[in-house]
Amino acid sequence: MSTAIVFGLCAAGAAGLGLYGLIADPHPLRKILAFNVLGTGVFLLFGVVARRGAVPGLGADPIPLALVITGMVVAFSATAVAIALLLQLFQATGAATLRADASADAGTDPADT
Amino acid sequence: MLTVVAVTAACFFFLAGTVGLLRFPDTLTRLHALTKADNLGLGLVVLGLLPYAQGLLGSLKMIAVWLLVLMSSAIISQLIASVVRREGPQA
Amino acid sequence: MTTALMFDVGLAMLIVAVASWTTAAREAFAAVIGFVVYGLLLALVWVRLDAVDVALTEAAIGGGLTGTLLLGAAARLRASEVPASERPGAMLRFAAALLSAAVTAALTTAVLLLPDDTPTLAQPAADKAAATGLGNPVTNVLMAFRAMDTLLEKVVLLLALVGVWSLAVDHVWGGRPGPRYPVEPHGALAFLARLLPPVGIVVGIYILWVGADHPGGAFQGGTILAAMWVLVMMAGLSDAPPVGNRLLRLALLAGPAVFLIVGLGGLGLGEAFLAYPVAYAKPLILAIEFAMTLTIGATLGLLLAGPPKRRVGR
Amino acid sequence: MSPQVTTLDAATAGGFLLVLSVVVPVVGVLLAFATGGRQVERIALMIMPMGLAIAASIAVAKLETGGPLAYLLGGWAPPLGVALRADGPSVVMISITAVVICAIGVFARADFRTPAASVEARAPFAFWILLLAIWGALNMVFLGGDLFTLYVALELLTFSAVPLVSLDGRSETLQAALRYLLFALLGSVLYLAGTVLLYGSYGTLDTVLLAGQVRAEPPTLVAIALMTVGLLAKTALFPLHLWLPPAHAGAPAAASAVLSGLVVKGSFFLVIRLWFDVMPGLTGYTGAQLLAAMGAAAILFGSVVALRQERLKLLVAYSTVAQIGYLFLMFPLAFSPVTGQLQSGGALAGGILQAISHASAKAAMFMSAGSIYATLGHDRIVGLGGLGRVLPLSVLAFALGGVALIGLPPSGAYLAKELLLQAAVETQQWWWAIVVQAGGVFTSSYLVLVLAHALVPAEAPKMPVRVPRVADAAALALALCSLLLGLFPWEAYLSVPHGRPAKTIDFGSLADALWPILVGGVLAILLGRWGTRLARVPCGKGVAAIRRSAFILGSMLERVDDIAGQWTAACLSLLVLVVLFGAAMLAGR
Repeated sequence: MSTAIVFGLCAAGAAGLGLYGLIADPHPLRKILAFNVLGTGVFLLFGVVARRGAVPGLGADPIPLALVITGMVVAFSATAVAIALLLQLFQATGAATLRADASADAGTDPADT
Repeated sequence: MLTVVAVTAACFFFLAGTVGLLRFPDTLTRLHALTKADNLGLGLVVLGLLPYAQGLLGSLKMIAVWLLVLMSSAIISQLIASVVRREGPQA
Repeated sequence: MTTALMFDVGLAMLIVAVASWTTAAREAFAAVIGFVVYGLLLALVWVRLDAVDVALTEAAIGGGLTGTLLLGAAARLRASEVPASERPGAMLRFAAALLSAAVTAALTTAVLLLPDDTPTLAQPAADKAAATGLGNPVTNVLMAFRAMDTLLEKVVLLLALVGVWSLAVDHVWGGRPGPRYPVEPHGALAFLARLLPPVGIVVGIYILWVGADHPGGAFQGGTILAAMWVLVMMAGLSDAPPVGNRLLRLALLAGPAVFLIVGLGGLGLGEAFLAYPVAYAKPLILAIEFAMTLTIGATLGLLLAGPPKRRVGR
Repeated sequence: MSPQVTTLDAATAGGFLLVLSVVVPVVGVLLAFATGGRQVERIALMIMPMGLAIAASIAVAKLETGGPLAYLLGGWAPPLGVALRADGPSVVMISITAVVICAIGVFARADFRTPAASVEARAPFAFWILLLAIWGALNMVFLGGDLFTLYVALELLTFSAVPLVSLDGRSETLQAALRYLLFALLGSVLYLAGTVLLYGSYGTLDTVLLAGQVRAEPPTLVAIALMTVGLLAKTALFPLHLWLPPAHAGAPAAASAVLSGLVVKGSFFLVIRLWFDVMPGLTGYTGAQLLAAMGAAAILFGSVVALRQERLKLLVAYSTVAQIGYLFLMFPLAFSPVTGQLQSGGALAGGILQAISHASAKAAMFMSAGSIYATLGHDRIVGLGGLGRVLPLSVLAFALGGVALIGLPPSGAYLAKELLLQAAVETQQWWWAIVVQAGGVFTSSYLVLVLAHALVPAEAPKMPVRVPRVADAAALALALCSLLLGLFPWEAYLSVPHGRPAKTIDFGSLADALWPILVGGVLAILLGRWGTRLARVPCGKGVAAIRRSAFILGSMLERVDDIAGQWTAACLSLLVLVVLFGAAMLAGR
């Protein structure tokens, strides 16, 4: 047992929980939240790999850490876009759902509605 | 020695604050428990760790952290309390 | 088992518990609060993994920005109920749990079976650090070895903003994002919004500055600047700028633009795209980071504010 | 794709062109964002010829160098740094991307013009910036030599594509965009999880370095399974296609053309990178068969559901689902049982050719569908009567695009089909030969369906809007490009046997080419929605029974497709696929 292994298990667990939420929770906001939990789990794996790659003088391999920082920024951008879409959808329809019923009308021309 | 005493005392305050948060009946009393205990707790942690700070700058930074937390927690409590007063104590 | 390891195990268990609670919580609001706690605990994990740079980023993003975004959304979506018919049935949920557990198991196995003589680039990265003169190895990777990722990431951030803006209604295009917050001149929030920003701006720039040699950097600093800006906007002390504002556009571009110019300069001077001349590496990188901090602060603030909603001049 | 490993620590001549192909569109994005207003369109249209010239120069440089082009960003060699590399397939993809983007640019000028009265308008501002960003991101995807840089490029691609879907702000498109974004994010997280496992195992993410080191160990296999499925989710391979039809059908015409023609090719190309270049020996026989089986299912479901659509844009979108499936048929055909590896031979060349044919033809078809929609004010297929006289150019572009995709000589799809069939014979996998032929037949069936409606004489429909001729010309040019792709000398870029396209069009090959159209016509009659038109045609009892059973079969397939299109079901199939791919590779170890 080492720090890296403990947090490696923790990361895998968090990723699984996020995955479950993303699949099973019907509310899009909760899906976005679950995506973030899933994402942090995966990011944590980078930390674990970095920690395993420590050398004398450096507590962790800096490459995966840099990748994580980039990844976090990308994930945040994704969250911001998703939330904006969701709020706009709610404003337009009064409901926040991903259910496909409405999508059958995609491509509907405004002329016949 | 100072460190051990201060940090132990801090732990006690944090614990008390958390118990208060969980056990008190409404928002205002919970707020009371949390802010009092945490401000004091964090102050004691800072006090306890001061001997280990790297030079004067390091200790100043730690004290600055404490002051910032004091300020923000005071104002946030104000905000929460004012919301409670406006909307009535529901939770 | 040492004390440190016991702490790690406790922390890991706490994190999984908070994550479960966040997933299971009935109310969206509670789930978001759980997520913020989760983010702050993760920042602790990153410290334990000797990754203070990432810890700062995680605290700023996971606990701070994402939390703020989600909280705002949860508050506005309070009225939205998902009909019970949309909740997947018990069988489907069981299948989802089973398959998620399978993925967790696969990841766990993979992590446990990673080779013992861990491959690492820490040594080469440390050896080549002299080329930039920076003491923070993570900044070195972000700004030199893998500068392309960082440049693209800044473009991603800009495109995310274009995406958010593109959701506006046509006739308010060019207007100000978000609602106009009412001012309470003697309110506690307004007091905080007057008191904190000077301190925050100093701290933000300090974090950017030390990022060259110590944990910190453009993103972490920029996040603090963004937080200060959002605070001032929410207290109603200043309004969000109209998205058509030319100066604002330039601020949103400064980071990637300076980065690109320096990069193309490297190409023009015969070295390579994104190569820095050794003598000027550190000042060039700091210049890029300074521009990026400004851009990040502005972009993040506007991402939180949302698409334009109000026409200018009303 | 190139078995010879290039020297890692040196850039080749012309390598800076690779940088330019990514940087120039990005510079365009920044300039357009800064200046705003009317300039946005002008900047985009200025960048386009430059990008086209860069793509052409890369193609020439590749021809002169012979081997792959390479560039080291910042002068840092992998594994520490990031390299850009261009082999044959990437050069081909970059070139077609440049051509299609430019055609879309010409087409979109009418739709995304800043109105004279306003300083800056929302839709044009967003569209031109997003279009340039997509271009830069795609070039990066085709050139990137590092799996994490590729991840960032893929995210840039997604973030530029999603807002295009909801550009007109209708609530259905908002929902489609959100669904697209969330599913794509799930895919990219899985991809990211794979990269971290690979880095943890080998200490590098460089594709060439990895190719030399990968071993069939559990972490690596888990990584490939996660990354493959993540990329498939972004490519919308059946059954992971839930987001594609509403998104592609709901977007404005020019945006649909980019999304369907180009954006899905980005993640598709990364699957090729991963399977052919990084770990050709690890994916194994079963994995390749599984991939192609999904492709076959996509062809069946996508085509049948396409035939049952009432609207032209949805029909075209569902046909994209089918043709994405077709792209994956090459994987088992490239598998060599002798070496146990995927070989970069004729099958790969066929797959790439099919991808670029689809990119140009499908973009042309979406553009003409857009013109039809704009002119008629609707796109109901049964209401297309008389269109042949009103919009001859749009209908012609649609027809030529369709003909190019069916695989009539000398189209690129024809050459692709020949190569795939030949590979099927060589590797003795006759079942994939049947599926390849079926793909062509289904494509012709919906072409017949649409043309039969459009060419029927009817009173001329009213035309509220007139589409500018130049827009139709752009669509027609793309369709022609796809139709003539087979004549291009591909040998320098892809492993196409010499002299293949020179085959003369004799009587036999014409018959070869025509029978799919006939069978397709029969399928269209059996499975299509004809409104009342066909019901009036008298027919015998046996024929009626066949038609009824075909109808029942069609509605059953549509029902299954509906279920697969639910969020939970799609996510579950995604995870099942992760498990299946993992198990297939573990078993084949």
